Amino acid sequence: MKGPLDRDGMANRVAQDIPEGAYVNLGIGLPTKVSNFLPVDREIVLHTENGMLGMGPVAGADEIDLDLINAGKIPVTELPGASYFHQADSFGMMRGGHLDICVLGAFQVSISGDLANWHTGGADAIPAVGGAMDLAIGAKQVLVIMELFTRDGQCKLVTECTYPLTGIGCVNTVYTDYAVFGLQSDGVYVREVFGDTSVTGLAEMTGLPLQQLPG
Amino acid sequence: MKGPLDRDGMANRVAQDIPEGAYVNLGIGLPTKVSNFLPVDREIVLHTENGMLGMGPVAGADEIDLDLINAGKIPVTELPGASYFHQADSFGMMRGGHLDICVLGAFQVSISGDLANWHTGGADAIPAVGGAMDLAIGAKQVLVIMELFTRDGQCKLVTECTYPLTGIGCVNTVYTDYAVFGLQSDGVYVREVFGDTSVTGLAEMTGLPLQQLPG
Amino acid sequence: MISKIVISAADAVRDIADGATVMVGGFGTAGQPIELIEALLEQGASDLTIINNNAGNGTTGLAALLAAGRVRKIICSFPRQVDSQVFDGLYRAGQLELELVAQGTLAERIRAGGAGIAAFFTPTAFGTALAEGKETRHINGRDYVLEDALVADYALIKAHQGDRLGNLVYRKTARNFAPMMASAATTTIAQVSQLVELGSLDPEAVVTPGIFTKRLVEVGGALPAVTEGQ
Amino acid sequence: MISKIVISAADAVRDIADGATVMVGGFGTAGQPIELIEALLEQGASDLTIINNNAGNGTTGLAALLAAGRVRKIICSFPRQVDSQVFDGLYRAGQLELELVAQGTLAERIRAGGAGIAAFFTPTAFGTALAEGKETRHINGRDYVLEDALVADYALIKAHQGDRLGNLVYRKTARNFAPMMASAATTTIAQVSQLVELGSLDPEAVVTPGIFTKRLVEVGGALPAVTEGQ
Repeated sequence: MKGPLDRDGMANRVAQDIPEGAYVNLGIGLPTKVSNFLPVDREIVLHTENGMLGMGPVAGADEIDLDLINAGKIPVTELPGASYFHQADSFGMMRGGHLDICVLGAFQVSISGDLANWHTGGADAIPAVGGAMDLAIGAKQVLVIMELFTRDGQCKLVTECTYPLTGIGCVNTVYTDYAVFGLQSDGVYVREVFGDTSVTGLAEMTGLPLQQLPG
Repeated sequence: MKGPLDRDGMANRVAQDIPEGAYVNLGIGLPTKVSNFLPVDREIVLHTENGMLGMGPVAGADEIDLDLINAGKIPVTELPGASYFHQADSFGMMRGGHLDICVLGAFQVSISGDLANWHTGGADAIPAVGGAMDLAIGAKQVLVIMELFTRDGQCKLVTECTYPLTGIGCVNTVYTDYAVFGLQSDGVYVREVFGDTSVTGLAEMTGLPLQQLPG
Repeated sequence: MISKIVISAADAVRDIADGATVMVGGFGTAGQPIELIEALLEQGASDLTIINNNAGNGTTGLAALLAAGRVRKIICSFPRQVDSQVFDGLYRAGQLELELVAQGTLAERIRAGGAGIAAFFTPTAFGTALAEGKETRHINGRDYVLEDALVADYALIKAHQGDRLGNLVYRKTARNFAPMMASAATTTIAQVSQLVELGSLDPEAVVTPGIFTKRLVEVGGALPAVTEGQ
Repeated sequence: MISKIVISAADAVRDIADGATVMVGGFGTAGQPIELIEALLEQGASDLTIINNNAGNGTTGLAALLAAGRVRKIICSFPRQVDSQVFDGLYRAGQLELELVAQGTLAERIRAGGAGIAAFFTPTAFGTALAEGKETRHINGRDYVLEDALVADYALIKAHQGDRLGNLVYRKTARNFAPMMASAATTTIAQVSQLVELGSLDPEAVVTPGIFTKRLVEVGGALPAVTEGQ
C-alpha cells in the first residue's frame, strides 16, 4: 500500500507545475523547499519580497553576504540577470499582479479560496504578518502547499476558515500530501491523488464535497 | 528717473534670494533666466521635473545630447553629483515638498496666493497643463516672476484670478518689474520697490491694499 | 532558456488589436520609441487610446499615428506644443478625444496601475478645472483629489540597454515615463539601442526588472557605441 | 559648498527630541543602521515612535533601544521572530504599543508619505483583521482598503556609498526600506560604509538622490574595499 507524499514529495510535486519562464515567489518554510526540486531544464526567476529578482540558491559557507538574504533572512546568492529594488517596488510588483506564482504555506484554506496562514488567533500569540497578506494577493496564481491534516487529525481544507484570514478567495490550488485540489468557483476539484487514496476516500476523510476532474 | 526692472533685472533679483544649498525648480520661460544670475559662490541644485537633479547649463553646440533635456525640451548638461529618476519619483519629490523653491511665471496671481498660469481660458485655446499644477504645489516656497502689468495695462496681481486656476493659495512671493510682493495671510506686503515707484504709487497703480514691511 | 528578444519591431507589435489602449513612453522626443510607433502605424491598428505625456511632435512618430486617424482618444498632460500641429488640427476638428491630466498625476496614476493601487488622494489640481467632478477630501489640514489608476493593454517604451530577460536601463532624461508604463501594461514592448549579454547589467542599477518586459527588440544604433556592463 | 557630512553618529542624532517619530531602515539586520541606533540609545531620547519592518533582533540595535525603555510605540509588519525576545517581553507586559501593518502596505504608506500622497486604496488585507475599522471601497470589481500615508520626524538609514550632496547607493537586499524612509522623514540621516568623491557615483544608478538626505556619516568599514564609481 502506497502512503501519502512526504514533505519533499509535496515540494517536488509543486515544482513540476512551475513552467519555464515563470516569475515565482516561494514563501517561508515548506514552500522554500520547492526550489530544491525545480526542473533543471526550466529557467525560472525567483522573487524575494525583501527586494530581489533572480535569487539563486542558499549561500554556501564561503558565499555568505549578510546584505544578500531572502525573506526568511537566510543568506542566498545572486544569479546572472538579477536585479535589486526597494520594498515599495517589490510589493508593487506583487500587488500589481506581475508574479506568475506564489507558493505559500497555510494553517487553513477554505473551499472558496480563503487563506489563513498568518496568525493562530490565540489570545497570547503575538501577531506578525510580514508579507503574508501581500503574498496572498501577490500573483496570478496562488498555490498553497500544506499537509491536509493537522497533527491531531483536523482537516486544513475547510468549508470556512476558523483562523484569522490572510486573504479572501485568493488561493487557486492546494497541494497536499494526499491530493492536489483545484479551487474553482463551482467547487473543489481533485486534480491528482497520491498513494492509495481515492476521491471517495478523500471526500470521507475531509467531509468536503469533492469533484473529480473529468478525464 | 529710474524705471522698473527689465526681464534680466527681475531674473537677477529672484536669483539673489536663492540661498546656498537650495534645491530649486525653475519653470519654463522667464523663470529659466534666473539660472543665468545665480551667484557663483552659492552651490544650488537644480531640479528638472522630467527626471533629473543636478542639471547644468544649457548645452553648447558640441554638447547636445537629445536624451538630456530640461522641462522646456532644451538640451542641457549634467553637473557632478547629478542623478536621474523616473517621472513618478520626480513628481513625488515635488508633491512631497522636498524642493526648497519653485520659480514660476504667471498670467495672474491673487493676493491670497492663487496662481493662474496654465490656460487663458479662451474658448478656442487648446488646454495643456504639463507640470504646472504639480509645480504650483511642488516646493516649500513658490515664487512667481512676472511683469506686474499686461501689455494693455491690466494688473496681474489681482484680488481674485479671472483666468483658470493652477493652484490655490500656493504662491508665497511675487517678483515683478515694479516690486517684490510677499503674500501673507494678513495681507500683501511690499518687500522691495524698484525704480522711483513708491508703495503709495504702487497701491494706486494696482488698486490693491498694500502694506509696507516695517523697517 | 527564457528569451524575450524579438527580431523586428513589426513582430513586436503584430498582435496589437483595434481598440487597444497603448501607453507610449517619452517626454517630447526623448525616450519616444519611434521605431515601435512606426511599426504600429505600418501594422494598421486603429481606434486606439494613447497614453503619453504629449500628443505628438512634428509629423513623425506619435504625430504620424494621429495623422493617420488611428487614435480615438489621447490621455496626456501637454498636447499643445510649438510643433503639435497634427494634434491641434484633429482636436479642433473634434476628431480626437482628449483627457488632460496634470503631469505628476499622470505619472502617479500609471505607477498606481502598475503597483495594484486602485486610487489615491493627491493635492495636485485641487480647486482647478482638472479636479471638476472628482471626489475630494480634507485630510490633515490639506485638500486632496481622488485620482484612479491607469492601466493599458500595451506599453511601447524605449530603453538604452536590455538583456534577454528584459532587464532594462535607460539614458539620462529619456527614462521619464518608461519605468511606470512598463509596470502598468499587460504587454510591455521595449525597443533598446543595444542588447547586452545576461549578467552585464549591474543588478544594482537595473531600472526596469525583466518581470515587466514581455518583448524587446534592438533597433537603430544611432547612439555612439557604449561599453557593455558596468 | 554643500556638505551634508557630519563627523560622528553622535553628532548626526544629537537633535532627536523626546516624543519623536523615527523611521529605522532594515529588514532584520540587513540595512539596519546599527551605529545610528546605538548613538540614539546613547543620546537618551525617549517616548519614541519607531517605524521599522521588525521590532528588534537579539539584544543589540533596535532591540537595545526597546530594552532601554525608550520606545512608546512601534509600527511594523513582523515583530515576532525567533530572536525578538526583547519586544515579546515588553509587548506581553503591556509596555509597548504595537501598530501592525502588512509589509507591502507599510512600504507603500511610507512611499506615499514621501511623495505627498495622503491616502490610497490597496487590495492587501481586505477582509482581514488588519482592515478592521478602515474605509473600504469596491472599485472595478475588486475590494480595496483605504490606507493613509506615514511620515516621520527622522529617518535613520544605512547605505553603501554616499557623496557630500547625500546621493546614496545601497548593497543588494540591504536597500529594502531605506529609499522610501529617506523620502518620508523631515530629517533623514544616513550612515554609509564609504564616503566617495562627488561625481564618482553613476547618476543613472543613484537610488536616493541627495535631496532626501540631510546628514550622512561614514561608519565602520567592515565591508571589503570596493572600487569607487563605475
